[in-house]
Amino acid sequence: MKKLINKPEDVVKESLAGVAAAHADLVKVHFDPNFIVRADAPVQGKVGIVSGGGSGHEPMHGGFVGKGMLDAACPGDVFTSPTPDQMEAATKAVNGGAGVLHIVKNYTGDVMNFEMAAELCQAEGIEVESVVIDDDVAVQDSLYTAGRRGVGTTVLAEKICGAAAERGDDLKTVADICRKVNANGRSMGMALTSCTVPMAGKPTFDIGPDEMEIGIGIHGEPGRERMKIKTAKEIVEMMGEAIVSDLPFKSGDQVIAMVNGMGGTPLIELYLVYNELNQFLKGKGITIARRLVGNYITSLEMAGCSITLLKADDQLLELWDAPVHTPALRWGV
Amino acid sequence: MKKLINKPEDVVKESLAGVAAAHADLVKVHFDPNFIVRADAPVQGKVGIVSGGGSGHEPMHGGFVGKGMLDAACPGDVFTSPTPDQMEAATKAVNGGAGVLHIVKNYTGDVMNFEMAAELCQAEGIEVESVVIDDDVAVQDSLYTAGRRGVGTTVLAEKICGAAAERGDDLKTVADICRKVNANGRSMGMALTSCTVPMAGKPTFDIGPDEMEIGIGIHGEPGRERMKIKTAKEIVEMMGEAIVSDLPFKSGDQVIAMVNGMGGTPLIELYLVYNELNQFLKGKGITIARRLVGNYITSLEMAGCSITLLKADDQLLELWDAPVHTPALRWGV
Amino acid sequence: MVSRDDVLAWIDELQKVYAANRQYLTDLDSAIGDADHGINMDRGFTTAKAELEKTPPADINAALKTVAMALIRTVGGAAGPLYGTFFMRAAAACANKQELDAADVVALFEAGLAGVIQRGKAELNDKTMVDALSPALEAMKQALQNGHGIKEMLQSATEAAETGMKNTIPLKARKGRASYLGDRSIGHQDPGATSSYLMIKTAADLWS
Amino acid sequence: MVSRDDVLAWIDELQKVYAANRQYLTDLDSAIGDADHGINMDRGFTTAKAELEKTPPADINAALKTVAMALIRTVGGAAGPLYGTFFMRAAAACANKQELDAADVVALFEAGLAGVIQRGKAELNDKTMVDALSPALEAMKQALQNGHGIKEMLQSATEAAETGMKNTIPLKARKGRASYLGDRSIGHQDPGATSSYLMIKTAADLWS
Ligand SMILES: Nc1ncnc2c1ncn2[C@@H]1O[C@H](COP(=O)(O)OP(=O)(O)O)[C@@H](O)[C@H]1O
Ligand SMILES: Nc1ncnc2c1ncn2[C@@H]1O[C@H](COP(=O)(O)OP(=O)(O)O)[C@@H](O)[C@H]1O
Ligand SMILES: [Mg+2]
Ligand SMILES: [Mg+2]
Ligand SMILES: [Mg+2]
Ligand SMILES: [Mg+2]
Repeated sequence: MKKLINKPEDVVKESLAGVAAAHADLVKVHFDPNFIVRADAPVQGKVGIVSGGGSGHEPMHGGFVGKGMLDAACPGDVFTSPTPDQMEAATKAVNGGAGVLHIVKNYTGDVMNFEMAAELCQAEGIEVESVVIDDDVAVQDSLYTAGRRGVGTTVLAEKICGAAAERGDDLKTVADICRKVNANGRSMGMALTSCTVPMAGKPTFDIGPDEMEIGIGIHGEPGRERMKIKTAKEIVEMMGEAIVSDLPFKSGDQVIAMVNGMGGTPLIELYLVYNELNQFLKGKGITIARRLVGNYITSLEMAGCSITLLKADDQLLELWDAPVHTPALRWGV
Repeated sequence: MKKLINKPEDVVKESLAGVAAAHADLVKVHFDPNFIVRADAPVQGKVGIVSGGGSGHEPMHGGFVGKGMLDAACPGDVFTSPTPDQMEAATKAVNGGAGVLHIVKNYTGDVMNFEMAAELCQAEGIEVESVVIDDDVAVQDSLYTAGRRGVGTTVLAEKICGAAAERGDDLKTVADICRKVNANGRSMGMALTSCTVPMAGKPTFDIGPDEMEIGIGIHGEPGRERMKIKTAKEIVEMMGEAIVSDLPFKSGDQVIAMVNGMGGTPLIELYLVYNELNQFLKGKGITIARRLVGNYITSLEMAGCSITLLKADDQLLELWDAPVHTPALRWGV
Repeated sequence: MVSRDDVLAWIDELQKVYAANRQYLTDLDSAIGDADHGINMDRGFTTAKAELEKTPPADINAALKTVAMALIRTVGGAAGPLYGTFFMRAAAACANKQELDAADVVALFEAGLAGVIQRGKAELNDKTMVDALSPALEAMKQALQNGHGIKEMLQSATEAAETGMKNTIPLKARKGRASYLGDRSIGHQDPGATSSYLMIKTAADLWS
Repeated sequence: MVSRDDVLAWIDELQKVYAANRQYLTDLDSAIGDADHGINMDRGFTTAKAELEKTPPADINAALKTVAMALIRTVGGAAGPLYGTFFMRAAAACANKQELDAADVVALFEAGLAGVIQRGKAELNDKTMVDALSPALEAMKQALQNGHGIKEMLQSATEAAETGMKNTIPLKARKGRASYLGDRSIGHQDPGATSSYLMIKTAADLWS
């Protein structure tokens, strides 16, 4: 394992210390329990937004804490759900009296830990709503299973809900907007290489020098299919078809598109993928109204990318365009 | 070779097409010869700033084109200097009558090609000044050699000179500020893995599973020393000492610091490195006044990082804080 | 009868059992999950034990509550809330009891399992810890009805849990991380069912 | 005498020579540079030849200028500006000449080399193309003084270039990419010196 770290067990703590030192103007980092809050939290009268999940997906979520996006993020160990005490403390820290929204990615651990935290907070009189994001079309959805994983749409939901909260929407409205984003967002990912969890010390999965994994999760969970590597064009068509046909997105739709790097893929390739996606969607009569190209929800140093499309109406676009000022996303400020 | 590409020979062109599609509000991309200009170029009466170099270092330079930074960037093939016709066309496209500054990284090829372009432009009556950035302390400096390589300080110089030009400084002043940045900036890099140039198809160098290369260049050129991998703390101390002792930076100095990823290293590690750097500099009495943590000047998918320190006075900090609006760097707008 | 000290001995022993089975449970989880179940259980019970030593609990209820909070705070993932809820509900079932008779022990497990099911919404044969806990509870109830003592009761529960654990092997997972694997989850023993089996077996070894 | 057609034949042949030596020059560059010199030269002369075919040049000056512009536009790196400048200056030295005699050929190479030195600021023994070009020019001048014809003159130039090229092997690079290697550049033949030797040898094979 080759990493720029000291001891594997200290990675999360020391990285958080780096975030604290680098972004003292934007965020405060609390240790034991670990969470990151806006420097000006709690904002009185504003709905608070808390998210969180395992570490190793940076900049998500800590990089999205700040004005116009998250009020707090709870980082767990690498690829491990945070615990209810973190979420409870974070929720209390950001509660400005208007209630708190928990944005949760659909993994059994995340869902149950957030659920316990919500119960603890509600027991103390804080109004909490939870929205679970489950946008990964690579996973078969079913009432009888854990359902789809929460991936790229989470980033878009955090931005959009953050804007809604910032302009003063109430808890129910912000939660409804979050559900709307989840209902209209779809993602799929692929990997060229594995990642290595620091504590594990070896790659999560083996993959041949000419293979790729399509439909992979953000923790290196196996995907839909292992196959021989293809061209960027073919990969985009494969993932694009799966995404577009699922909602389905239709000719005439406007979308917010994200071409997201898994951590180890350089920007020159992500822009090349964006070019293919743009062509592909044009061919379907779908217009990219806004976009993100870069590393936003990663799997440590995994090489690969994911594509997220969110069908967007004027309401969502207006919220998307609203000012945001976080370590990883900034505009209008 | 595993990459998200179509044909190796089309990587630069197709990636540029992606940039054009993604950032039409900020930049225009010209093909044959290839260059990227601000959407509103030429800005009348403003000094134009042109940079460029081989591709594979994204977001540098194309990601830094926009208000408050570069007027144009000329991307060569991967790790290959662009040619004078690109620079000439870019220089003409951004000349608003106040002359054009060429910011050149010190590689023989880049220097000579920019020199020829400057001669061509001057022959047509455009005032051109050139500043060569040579900040890599890993390379022994000498009058009798090609001198030090230009690396991380280039990013800071482009930001700061862009701000100077934007506020209306004249060509000589902007060029002098660029020289001042170069004189006060020092960098050093290290790699855990090699990168693979698409046209070459195989890694640029071999490196053992427990080795790292200290003092590496941004094209995978060998560095000062190949050694067994160390902790982040030891690596930062090694690179930090080399940088600090070179200028030298002294107790009481304020710096702009950049912890830069080489492309394949995840953000969680870069923040951990930033934490170590912050501790290290504190121990020397040096204060980090501003910072960047992320991928800014990369070597394709190489894993590793570089550290850049720029001794900053009020003038440089004011220019640093000025608004910038480019695909990769944005604040104040 | 099960005293406060018996409960403490159980937690003490569970810490040793999960430390000893850390690698085994993690290997099971690496086949169909994310290779951390043993690490998680070890961490959780090491903390639980340390907390109990730091602040000795007044009674069984306090002991189980301390365990619950330790698991909730330090285990994370799926197992943290599930076992945390198990012990939280178990604690509530023992409120104001200085000692537990056989019926109280059944009540403890019944409340715990109800919590797990409410939290995780798993049904029998979803390939989870419920597949070990649920048959164990049935066996306890049967034994209680048959007038067996705590020892025998827990022994038949252990046998039922072991059978339930082994029965997870051919199942296709429908809950938790393993469910993403679909058919590829078939042929592997569920790590959570295994840790649940160990929990019951350890009680059977100690209590009488 | 060297005619316009002789010059065109030279470029034509150079294209073949660099195509044939593409891998060889690239391998030399991979030892102490970035493994592209053969690719660069091949690309440059393929373009030069194509441009000359597309727009046949009026005279020697025009032919060399076309080559210069093709190299400048398509070679990039260090070799592009250096060889580009070589041909640009060579073209200027041939202005208004329909044919070149021995002295004109010397003047062509002298102007070209001066351009390379002005552009690259390399001195003898810096381990660059100058180490092949400079002794070749000296040999030409000597041969001219001795009253030799173009053929013999270029033959001694070729020998001198070859010796100069081989002499780069023990040198430590002080210019270009190879200089970053310091002592590790010792023991390898310079790729640019090699392409320069090929350039002169090809002229010697064709011109008389
Ligand atoms: N919804 C659920 N209900 C009951 N048990 C579950 C559920 N989801 C997962 N489990 C149990 O949790 C175990 C995995 O625990 P662990 O590895 O610690 O958590 P994670 O999967 O978050 O890494 C599984 O083997 C299974 O027995
Ligand atoms: N300053 C210089 N003066 C003369 N020749 C040089 C100089 N720098 C480099 N060269 C020549 O250029 C050759 C390398 O050319 P090439 O590989 O095409 O360019 P690059 O090094 O930019 O990849 C070297 O072998 C050397 O002969
Ligand atoms: Mg886990
Ligand atoms: Mg697990
Ligand atoms: Mg080269
Ligand atoms: Mg080159």
